[in-house]
Amino acid sequence: FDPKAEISVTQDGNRLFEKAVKDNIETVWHRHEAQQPQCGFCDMGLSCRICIMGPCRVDPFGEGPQTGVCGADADIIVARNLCRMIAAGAASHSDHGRDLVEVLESVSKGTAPGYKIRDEDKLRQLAGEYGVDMEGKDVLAIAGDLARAMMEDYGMRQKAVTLVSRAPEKRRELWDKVGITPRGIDRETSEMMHRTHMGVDNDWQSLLVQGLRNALSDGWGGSMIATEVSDILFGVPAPKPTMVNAGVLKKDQVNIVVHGHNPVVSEMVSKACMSEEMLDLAKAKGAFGINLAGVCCTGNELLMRRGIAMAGNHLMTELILTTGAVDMMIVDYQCIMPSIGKVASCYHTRMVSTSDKAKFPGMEHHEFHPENAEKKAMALVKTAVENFTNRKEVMIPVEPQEAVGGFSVETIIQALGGTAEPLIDAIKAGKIRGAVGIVGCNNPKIKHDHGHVTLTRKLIEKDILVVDTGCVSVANAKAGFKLASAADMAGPGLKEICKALGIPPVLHLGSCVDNVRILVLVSALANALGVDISDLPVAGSAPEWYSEKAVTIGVYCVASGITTHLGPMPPITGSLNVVNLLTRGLTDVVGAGFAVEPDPEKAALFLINHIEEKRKGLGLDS
Amino acid sequence: FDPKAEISVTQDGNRLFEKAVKDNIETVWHRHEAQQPQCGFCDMGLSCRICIMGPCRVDPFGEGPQTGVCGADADIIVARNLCRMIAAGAASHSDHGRDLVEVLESVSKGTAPGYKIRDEDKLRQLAGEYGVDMEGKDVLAIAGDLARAMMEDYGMRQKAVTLVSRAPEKRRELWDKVGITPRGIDRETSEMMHRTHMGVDNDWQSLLVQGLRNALSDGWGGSMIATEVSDILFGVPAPKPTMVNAGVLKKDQVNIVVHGHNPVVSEMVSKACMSEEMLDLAKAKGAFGINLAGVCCTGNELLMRRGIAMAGNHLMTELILTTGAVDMMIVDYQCIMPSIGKVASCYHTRMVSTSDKAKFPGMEHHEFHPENAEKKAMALVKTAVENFTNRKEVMIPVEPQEAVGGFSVETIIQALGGTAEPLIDAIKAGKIRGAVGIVGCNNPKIKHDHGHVTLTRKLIEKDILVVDTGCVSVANAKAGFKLASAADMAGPGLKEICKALGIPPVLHLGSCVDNVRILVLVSALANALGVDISDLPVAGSAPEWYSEKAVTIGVYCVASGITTHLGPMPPITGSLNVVNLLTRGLTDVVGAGFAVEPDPEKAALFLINHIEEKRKGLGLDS
Amino acid sequence: MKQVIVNPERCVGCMQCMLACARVHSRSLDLTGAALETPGPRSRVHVGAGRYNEGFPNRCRHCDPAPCQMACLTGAIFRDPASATVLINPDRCINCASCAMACPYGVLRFHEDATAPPGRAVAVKCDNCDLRVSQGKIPACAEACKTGALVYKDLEAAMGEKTRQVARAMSSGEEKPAIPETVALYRSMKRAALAIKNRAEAS
Ligand code: SF4
Ligand code: SF4
Ligand code: FES
Ligand code: FES
Ligand SMILES: [Fe+2]
Ligand SMILES: [Fe+2]
Repeated sequence: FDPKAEISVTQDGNRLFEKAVKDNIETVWHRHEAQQPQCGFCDMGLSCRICIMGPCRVDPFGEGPQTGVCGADADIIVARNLCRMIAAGAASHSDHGRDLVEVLESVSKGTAPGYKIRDEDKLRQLAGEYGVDMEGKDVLAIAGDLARAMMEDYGMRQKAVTLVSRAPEKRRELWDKVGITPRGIDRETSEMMHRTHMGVDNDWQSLLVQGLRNALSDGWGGSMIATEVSDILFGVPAPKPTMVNAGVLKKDQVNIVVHGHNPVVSEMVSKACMSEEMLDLAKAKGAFGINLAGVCCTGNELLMRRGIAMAGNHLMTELILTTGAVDMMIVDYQCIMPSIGKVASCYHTRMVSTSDKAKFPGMEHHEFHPENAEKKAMALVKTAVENFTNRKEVMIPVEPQEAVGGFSVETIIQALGGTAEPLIDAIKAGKIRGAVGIVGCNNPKIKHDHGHVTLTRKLIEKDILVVDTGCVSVANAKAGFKLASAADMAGPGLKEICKALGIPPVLHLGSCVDNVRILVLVSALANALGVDISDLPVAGSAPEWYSEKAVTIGVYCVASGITTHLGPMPPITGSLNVVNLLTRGLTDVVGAGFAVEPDPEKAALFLINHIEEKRKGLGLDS
Repeated sequence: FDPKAEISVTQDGNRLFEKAVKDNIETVWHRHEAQQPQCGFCDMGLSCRICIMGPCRVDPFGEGPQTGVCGADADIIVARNLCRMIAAGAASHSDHGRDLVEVLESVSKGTAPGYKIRDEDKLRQLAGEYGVDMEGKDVLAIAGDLARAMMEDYGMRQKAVTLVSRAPEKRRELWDKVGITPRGIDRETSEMMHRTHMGVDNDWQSLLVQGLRNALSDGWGGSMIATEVSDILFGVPAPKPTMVNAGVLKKDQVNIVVHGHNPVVSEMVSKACMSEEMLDLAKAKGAFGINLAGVCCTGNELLMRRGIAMAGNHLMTELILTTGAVDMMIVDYQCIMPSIGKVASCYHTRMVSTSDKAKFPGMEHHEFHPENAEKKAMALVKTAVENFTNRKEVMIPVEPQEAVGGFSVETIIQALGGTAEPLIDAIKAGKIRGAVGIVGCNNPKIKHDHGHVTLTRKLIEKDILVVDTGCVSVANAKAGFKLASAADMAGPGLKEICKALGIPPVLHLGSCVDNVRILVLVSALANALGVDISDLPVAGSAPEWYSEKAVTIGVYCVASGITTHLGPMPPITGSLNVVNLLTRGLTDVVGAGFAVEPDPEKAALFLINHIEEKRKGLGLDS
Repeated sequence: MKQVIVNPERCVGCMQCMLACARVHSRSLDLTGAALETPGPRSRVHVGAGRYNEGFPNRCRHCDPAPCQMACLTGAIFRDPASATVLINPDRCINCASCAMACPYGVLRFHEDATAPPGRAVAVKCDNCDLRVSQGKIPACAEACKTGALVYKDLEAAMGEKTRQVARAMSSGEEKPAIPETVALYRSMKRAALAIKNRAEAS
């Protein structure tokens, strides 16, 4: 690899990649190169390993076998593979939500020292939605009852997961009609896995319909629970200034980086970093302080609620380590490349895994549980501080970039003056043409952050408000889109509104599970307008997605009525039927569909056009 | 394909294969041939499609890529793939159990006409185990409470699924120590899917440990519930004579074949077949009666409880149709090759799918639900009878073979005179050296039924009692092992016991979910001897397995302490670490392990040796 | 000069060389696009199954003298002097299959092709990816093959390497087995299946 290869649109990315190559570090780009060309059968979704009469594959050129040993054809094989991706994505988010529900229950029992109910209003609101009897009960008792009510959403005793009640009535009726109202969170995943077993569902359409239901069980179930309980335990996010990019690491401070998705761990680490004891120890070790930074979504969770800096997104996780400035990286789960232990071994960095569900090569394992998390966090931070003196050469490639994060639906409404009315008025008046949620990951198939930044720029120029989550939010913050002054990059209408409200044209809504904030927001808009979500001038986009979770998010967005653009093609091109259903046919079923377009410039045109169409449909510009 | 190719050790198999080739029917053997050579990466477990940074594969020769794009190495990739097979298998059985629990609840509410509580004793026993308060409640109320208690096993509110209480205490302690006591049925599947997402669990050992827990959530959870509720609703099986092989189809009767796994459908069909109205109609159409036969496990369920004949097992499902004698095939789910609709289209056979979870190409869909099942069954049987007159050429290749089936643990104990004592005495005395459960499917990689029949013969010759389920039970019945007179094929000790009790040396325990009867039986034996399951002179074997469900069954057997032989190699040879753990390392963890041996003769030697070793361990022959 | 060398003992039967070959002989050069073309591009390399269903990549050896060339009455088959590749001029091919009968490897196929006059089946075979090679790339099959069953190497060097391997395998005390244990295990399972099948058939 040429050390000067521009693997990223970001300066820190390219500079650290250069350093990595010089330091002889194998990165994700190296491994991606080594895999080329990737298996075409697998890439087109045409290989099947569901049973051991196989493995089987269908020849896309029509010459070789057209069915697996069981008789499954390309449509069935592609659909089953895609559905299993949905199942895995839904399971991941939902299992993350499960951990939060368990912490909530532990808090109610007093067995989770360090955790507490931080937002009583939200607790009561949720308890209300779950029909918890609050009469004469104290906060902890309510929390316990809520936790147990949420647990029922994971089970099989309900007709529907509770929070579908938040969706507009028309949407819920549509779900009932199509038969995709999600019943239980784990249940839909199990049924999806069952249906994709050999000899169960062999109708590609009915498989995909269950795929929709499974994804909805995530969006309106597991993920929504994850976000809401996080808000209860750690606070509802509110806008606050922060810093982003590799420059947030400090030469003269102890740098601890949290990586993963679950705030249950990172919140305790954050607390420990602020303790007098640790700060004193840091000083004693010659450091000016303890600098906590995040990568990936657990970073987003901290940024949203505490303004903690973000060092990078998915593809930056290896590169961040090559600064030599990370004294400890603490990981929980999801999107943690198993390579990073090896990368860290070339530097002084201590690598620590914390979840009972996730261990990694080359990491020490210190398991966090609600009862011991507070203590564990202190012990880890201590080790990190002590590691400061082991630093060797350090290279901080850039100065940090300022940004504002922390927009929850609550605070957006608050910024608007307490109601969604001004936003709706701005949309009606055409000053804001619509909104796009840009979400998802990085993928070495696309130049790092190129898709995110290009698409975002094009959209705000056309007066389209952008909200983002996950790895996109870091890309956009690094690009400078998240300052109030970035309003100048927006079209005249959006600029006017942003200036009036003092907000940037790109709003950070949080982590990947926080995509549910988008669902809540669009539901509020749809309800205010008396229409369905699919009538709104809004869209979703995942320009650089890579993960199964992203598939599930895309599917629950579409099933909720939000047309969604994907940058990379999912592994479905082996079946034109599946491609056509997802890109066209679904519109007749759920009023929204997918568009796949690797080029962000073209994607921008598609999304702008989509929004203008929806405006027309609502008669907004007539 | 040569029409004379001996694809089976059975006469009906070979004769019908010849007919199929002449009729220009594409069979599973044709498709298997067309897939050769199968992808070695996939076959060795070395390909990964978990995210779209990939697809990736590891070069087993060590020269090409050794990790995926994320950095996952061969061990991680192999372990993740295997774990997803376990998850799918567990989900399948457990989702089947879920359907039964829902019928049980419907019965309690009076909304499932045609279904009833057929075994009150078993209902009360289960209710007791689930801690249901029965005081002053009628049967239906108890059934409702039991159903709801079972639903909690699917959820996340429990520390352990209820029926682990049936395992010997030592086993439960071991599970707790290793951390594999299953908590919730769907939960473990979800967590398994989560852990195998990119960037979650990247420790091949910890992945496999969760694989054990996931499998136990099936064996002691979903599958056990499926079997027990089936017994409650349809009766506890008792030995009865039956007939097997393609010869059970009748030239002069309406032949209806049920295929799949769930007795919820087939029991109603069976009822309808016996109705006066339908029998009269059949006569009117010129048929001498209505002949219901089964293939695959739903057939086993009917055989166990009603002595209904079995036409064949997995690889016979296509061939049975080529007789031209099947007036209707009614399928529910699992192991139903999507090819059979096409096969049937060459004959007059009507193909009907019945489950809301499973549709198939070339089948009419008539959805069964508890409320309408009785009526639907009548309507379908009527159509089948009317189809009798559309028959063209019919070929019944062989005369049927007699057999005895229907051994539940309850009736085995009863056959022994009410206690397990005589069995234990026979084992102690060495007349019966031990017992092997032979289970699982067919696989075109192995000559049809060769593995099952060869292994069974070798074992009974050595005085080892064989119990079987699923597709094995059909193979063994066809081979004539299931007649009291088959005692003559057994060694002297086993022969003596069989003659004394009037039972065959090979006992049919039921369908694939009924493998839990083996767990219950060995638990009873272990408890009676005051030892753990892993101390017993017993073993498991799946000589011709093909499905993910079979993987899960194998894993829960091993995790329960039953050393298990597999005929075909699972897709794990890409990782010697995984192979070694499963075949050797696990013994230190759970006291049992896997042995892979495609050759049934060698497998017999291994199993005999294993049993003799266990006898030595118990000091039985000293 | 470099050429594609076949190491059949390394083939795992993944058929990814076939997809790669068909792709680079398409007009769109993109797999999904290629699958939608008419006539559909087809692979010039053919993976077959051995006795125990192991893979075998069957590729034109560009023999010299080439039996196919000698059998071709119309002179459609010729050798490119620069690359030594045996090529077919589709305009001259009369679809008589003489070449196929002469080819000891059976790598000739007859079908419509993007390079041939439309609507007419012609003889098609490996062209050594001469176009790609002239662009500084390596033949598509060798690029796709991750196990080293198809490698693009100098023949001299490859044979030298092979000699060393054989020599090492023959001498005792060799520390590293010629075939990794994983592959040996995998293959032993496939062989066992064949042995049992044969025995079951005999009985
Ligand atoms: S499920 Fe069908 S296509 Fe998939 S591996 Fe099995 S036989 Fe092949
Ligand atoms: S999870 Fe890793 S090994 Fe699997 S496809 Fe993704 S990058 Fe490749
Ligand atoms: S790697 Fe086996 S089919 Fe793709
Ligand atoms: S194939 Fe399903 S039980 Fe045998
Ligand atoms: Fe994320
Ligand atoms: Fe079965």
